[in-house]
Amino acid sequence: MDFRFDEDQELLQNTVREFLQTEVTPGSVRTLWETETGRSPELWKQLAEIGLPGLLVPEQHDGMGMGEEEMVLLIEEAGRAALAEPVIATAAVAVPLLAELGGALANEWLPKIAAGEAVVAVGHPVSPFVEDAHVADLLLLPDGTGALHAVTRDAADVTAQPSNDPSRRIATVEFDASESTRAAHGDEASRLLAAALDRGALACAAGALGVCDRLIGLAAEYAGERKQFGKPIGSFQAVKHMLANVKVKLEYARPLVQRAAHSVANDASARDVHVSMAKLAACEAATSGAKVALQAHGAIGYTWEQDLHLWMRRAWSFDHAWGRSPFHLGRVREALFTGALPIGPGTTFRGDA
Amino acid sequence: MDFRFDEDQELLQNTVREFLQTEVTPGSVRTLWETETGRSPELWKQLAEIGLPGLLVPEQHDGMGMGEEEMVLLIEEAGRAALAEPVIATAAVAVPLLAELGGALANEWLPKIAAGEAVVAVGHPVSPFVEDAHVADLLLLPDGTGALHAVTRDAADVTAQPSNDPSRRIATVEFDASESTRAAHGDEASRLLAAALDRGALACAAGALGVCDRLIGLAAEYAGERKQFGKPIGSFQAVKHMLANVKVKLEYARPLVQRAAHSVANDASARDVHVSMAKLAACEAATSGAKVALQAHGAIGYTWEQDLHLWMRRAWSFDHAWGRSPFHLGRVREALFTGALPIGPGTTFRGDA
Amino acid sequence: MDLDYSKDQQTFRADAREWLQQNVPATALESFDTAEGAKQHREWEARLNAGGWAMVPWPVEYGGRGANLLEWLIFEEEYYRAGAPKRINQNGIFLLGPTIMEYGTPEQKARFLPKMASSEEVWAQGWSEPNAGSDMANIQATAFRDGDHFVLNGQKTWASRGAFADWLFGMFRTDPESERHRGLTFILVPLDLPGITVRPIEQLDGLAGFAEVFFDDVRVPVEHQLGEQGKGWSVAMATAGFERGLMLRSPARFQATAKRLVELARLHVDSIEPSVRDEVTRCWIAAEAYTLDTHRTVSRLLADGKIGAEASLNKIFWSELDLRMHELALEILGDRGELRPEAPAAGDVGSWLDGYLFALSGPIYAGTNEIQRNIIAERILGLPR
Amino acid sequence: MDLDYSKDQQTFRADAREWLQQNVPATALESFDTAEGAKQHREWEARLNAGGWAMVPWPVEYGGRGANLLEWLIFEEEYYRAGAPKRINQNGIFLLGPTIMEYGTPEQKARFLPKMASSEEVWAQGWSEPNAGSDMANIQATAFRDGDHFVLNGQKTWASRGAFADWLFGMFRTDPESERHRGLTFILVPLDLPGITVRPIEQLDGLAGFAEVFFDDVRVPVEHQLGEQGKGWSVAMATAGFERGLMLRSPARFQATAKRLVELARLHVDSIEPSVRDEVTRCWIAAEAYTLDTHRTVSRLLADGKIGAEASLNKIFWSELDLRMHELALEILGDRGELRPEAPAAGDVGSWLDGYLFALSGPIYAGTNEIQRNIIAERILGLPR
Repeated sequence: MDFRFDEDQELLQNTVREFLQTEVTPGSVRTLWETETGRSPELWKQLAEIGLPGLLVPEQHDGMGMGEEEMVLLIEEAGRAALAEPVIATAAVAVPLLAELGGALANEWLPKIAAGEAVVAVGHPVSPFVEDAHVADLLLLPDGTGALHAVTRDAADVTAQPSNDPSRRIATVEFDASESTRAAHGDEASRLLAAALDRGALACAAGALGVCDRLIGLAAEYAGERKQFGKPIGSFQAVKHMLANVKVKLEYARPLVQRAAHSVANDASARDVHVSMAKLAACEAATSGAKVALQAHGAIGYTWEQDLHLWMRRAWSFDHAWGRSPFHLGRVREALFTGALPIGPGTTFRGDA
Repeated sequence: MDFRFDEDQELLQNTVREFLQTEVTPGSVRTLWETETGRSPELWKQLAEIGLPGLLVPEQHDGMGMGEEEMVLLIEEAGRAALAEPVIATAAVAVPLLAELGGALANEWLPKIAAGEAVVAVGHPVSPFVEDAHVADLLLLPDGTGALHAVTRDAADVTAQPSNDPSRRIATVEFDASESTRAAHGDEASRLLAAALDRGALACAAGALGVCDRLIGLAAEYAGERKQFGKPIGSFQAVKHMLANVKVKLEYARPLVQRAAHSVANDASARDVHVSMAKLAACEAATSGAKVALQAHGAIGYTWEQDLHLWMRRAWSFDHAWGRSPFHLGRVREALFTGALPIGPGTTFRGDA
Repeated sequence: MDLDYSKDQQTFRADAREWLQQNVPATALESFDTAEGAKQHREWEARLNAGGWAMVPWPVEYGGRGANLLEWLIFEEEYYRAGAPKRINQNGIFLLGPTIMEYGTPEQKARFLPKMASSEEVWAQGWSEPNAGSDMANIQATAFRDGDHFVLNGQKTWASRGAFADWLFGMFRTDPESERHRGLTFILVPLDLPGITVRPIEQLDGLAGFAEVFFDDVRVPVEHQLGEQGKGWSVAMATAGFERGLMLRSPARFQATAKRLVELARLHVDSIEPSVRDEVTRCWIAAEAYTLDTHRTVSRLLADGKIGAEASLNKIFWSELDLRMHELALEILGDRGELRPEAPAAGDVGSWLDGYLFALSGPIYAGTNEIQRNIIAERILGLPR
Repeated sequence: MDLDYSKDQQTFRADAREWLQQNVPATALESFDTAEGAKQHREWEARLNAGGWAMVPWPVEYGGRGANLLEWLIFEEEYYRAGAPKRINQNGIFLLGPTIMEYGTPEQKARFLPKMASSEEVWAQGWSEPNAGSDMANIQATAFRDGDHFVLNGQKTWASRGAFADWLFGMFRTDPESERHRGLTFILVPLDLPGITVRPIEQLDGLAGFAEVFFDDVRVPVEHQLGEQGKGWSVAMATAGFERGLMLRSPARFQATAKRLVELARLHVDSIEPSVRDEVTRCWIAAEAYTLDTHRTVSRLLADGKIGAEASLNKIFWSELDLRMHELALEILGDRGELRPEAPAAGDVGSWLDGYLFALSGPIYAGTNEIQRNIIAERILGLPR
């Protein structure tokens, strides 16, 4: 029993953090906002060089062969940097899905993803929208019968749905499902879609941690400098306490995300419940962080030119993606109230007596 | 259109406030806590002399012949003083019920109540308990069929149910319903019981206002004196803001209670909704006032010898009596979601265009 | 307590309703924080003024209707009920106008009020500076007297309507030795003078609701000083006073939002969580409480009462309610709650998202809610400073 | 990350479970804040000690089991799972015991630890004074040195277990010239000495959970000084440190409450509001988060990490969770939520009401949550004081 990330994992996280600090700035994020796709193939390629898109790609397909524990650490960094690239869609969700599908799809797409040469987007019944569909080379989409299809973008009808976050590009997608597009059906498709949902939600939770941490940091920095009534506003208890409350939320969301990553990586029986707990807590921390950071900034935070809203919008986006709070709360509630889940002291970890 | 209490009403309120300030002290409340009944026939008689039990008793039955607008002002004072006497049961609920029943019951009991010589308690299906049944000379009780009965206490089986508030004495009551005990049935009984509920809930809301105001006052007084780190704790923003938040709740509950009193007095069509809005808001103000006042006091507030809990317990009691919050919220919600209630600008008062 | 409207009040309401029914534009105007929207709103104001409904609470002599506060509430109810446009000149109508009536010279009244009534001249307010936000007395912009002119230097920020307004009002430090709220003078400034630079500030919703205004040796005739020199703080306090604040945030605004929220919740009642229904109910109750409280206050004011620190209770209550209602609406809209109105799948999302972004500023502007809580604690509850 | 228990850990758990199954009293003891309950709890502690389970994390040489923090968590899980009694001597076992191990002389260890282990001597803590609550450094009780004795004067308050304890520990000012946290000495005081008056404080639940202790020329031998003279603050900080605080509020406590809450909610699922079900779910999630976070911390400590201001996060989290769970339980109990357990109609209300009253003290004691928020803001987030 050791509930810590190991040194290699933390080293990897630091490497990615340093890269993103240099390469992804508020200015560069804003520049991408103004582009049609909101995405940078060059940046995607750079991310591939440090191993991000291919993190979960098995080594035989030229990837890093790592797991969800590493993934959450890196996506937390992506959140901290307000990175807009399709890391969640492609690296966190599509890659393991393709790997599980195996065969020609895996052989063709996994090496391309690892090389930063392809983007793959994944649809799921939990949402009417598909994130990053507009730049995806391949789309993995459910049909109305629960089967899973693989279609290239030119074979799909992608309608952009502008959202509140210029970094979040979502679309509705229509396509002609056929035998030839079908990649899985029946129980296999259900299993794959369930896993995709848990991976997407887990990644959003991890991203929300990074966003929340950054929001607290921005607010604390501003409040330490900005003066009113002759004192830094951060010396007022009202400001201190609102930020402290968010910090509490953040630090108690963190171990939930960590455990959920472990459960997804090990396909634990309560994986779905663990993921939902993590996403609820992390998104609650991030969205309350957005509100509090804005209040600590005052009017200046309400402007487009202040960078604060880059992270506020990311917080709201993670809250929306891969199942909103009522969905995840509902999953945990059902598990609790049907008695499906053992609860009480000594039930938190597997192998308890 | 004049949304104010008039001068006579405010004069009456001040008179009762002054009387209670002298006659009902924390010490006298605690003395009554130690008695078997928790009630003082002498005090009840004194209250009768200033007109409280007989406030709603029609003049031909030796009462004051006033209405609910005056009643809420006086019960607010009772709350402020943490008065434990059966004012709500007898003066606010039983009196108008007896007056509506009329006949022998009214002729016999109303003058006695006005003279401070009788206590009457009222049961209602909204609660399994009857407040002040243990000291009631007469009990007005529903049976399982919705009819209303009048029984004397010796004809009833009264089982005390000790509660969290030594000032609140409740009991379960069993009795033999018969033709001879029946005071009303059918539509008349339903109408009377509905009115009793609204009057009881309105009175609790009014009492909660007084309790909340007193809790804020006690906390502000303590916080202004008690020093920590060399400063009065009331100079810390955390303490200021928690008390300010309760004050906001209190001051926006107040007009709801005022309007509900007007609606009950005038038997307005939305009477039930108005009463529920008032009780929800006032009890929410009082219970949050209890929590905040305790927090502002710190450990000292947690002791039996500090008077604070006299009002904390009253806040919880008013929340419990005559329909708990889910019941009242449900009534408003139903009215809103069935569309039974006109809503929007210009619908607040009768006679809007 | 009398909660019925008089015959006259009912007639007043009926008149307002009829006029609005016949005149309110069928399609919504664009936001007045865009160039096109500002133009449309000026046209609407001209029409309102022509109909005699622009300045309802103003005295008849200044182009108003001489309505009392209660009639004003009735008019507002009808205005929101009719879904009429927002008031582009609210800074002028509700804040500066009444102040000019109180402090202005006869010439100033004649010069400014009629064009304000018609919105031929739209006003920006210049309360804040970069270091004078919640701490409003920390003003650093200066005005030194040079013959029959003031020469203005410095910067104002968060000037609402600044981007498309014609005039700005604000305080300038005329006594360079003075500190805090002493030595300030209230000055009215045409925004087209040489030396003025207006820089629109883009908000979270992408619109220029505010502007920064820079003053570089701007010469303003002394007759544009309002009130006495060095006594600007008193004038400003009157301007910011409760009665006028009330007019900016009349209950009808929140009742209208609450109604839209309830209707939205009813429409989606099968897909929303029961707790959301409960919260919607609580919001509607709060909007009613706000309405009732306003009537209580207006009754007191009509009977010659005074308003003090209670305005701080008001500010906290409406700003939190407004934010909560918009949060709930987005919650009800579910997956579509993050869509811009122009998204093909937006459906009935309407203006809820932009409304939410706007509502987020409620707890911040006009004195942050933290400042308001201090005021309540110190001035109402008597806690030590 | 390794979330499986080792073979040894599993064996440890099985042993604890077996012993507890065989020894935990079948009926609940009375509250240890009553005379009769204190007697029952002392008996239980003696039994625990005889079984070797009283001092699980203590070194074997002092009568403990030499368990590490993780094993301690396992033991606590089993202890709460078995519904075993609360620990009357928690001040001794978790706070003072480890401090004596660190600062005590060999004689002190031999004198105090075995009787603490068996609860033959029960300890009260004397942290607070009337003017030293959250501001713990403002201590005014004095101890002046007179030969081989200290002479104590002054008052301690909120001494938990004070009413039925044998000994008290606390800080006294030995240097009359000193201020704040300097010049304090940590002293162990037998409560039966002449000059000591113990006045039980009745709490909201009517029980004497605390006491005021008055010192009037009380003579204590100098060998009862713990640590150096004038260095009491360091000793106290070690005592109040996180690792020990953790032991007082192990996750199992909140998991046990969360489980009872979920079971109560399941039982009444048809009568409760859906929003209550949601809130119960959130509480259970929070109890899990607390458990996981504790394991994260323990993993770090076992790997030789250090704990700092994070303890303030912990304090806020558990105290708010505990209060929320009890509020929800009363909400679920509905009309019966206000009944005392002895009421004939009480049914399954159990100890929820008294638990609620106790939980209300959570945000207050051991440093109010307001103080904790200051610490988080200043020491973790770096905001200015």
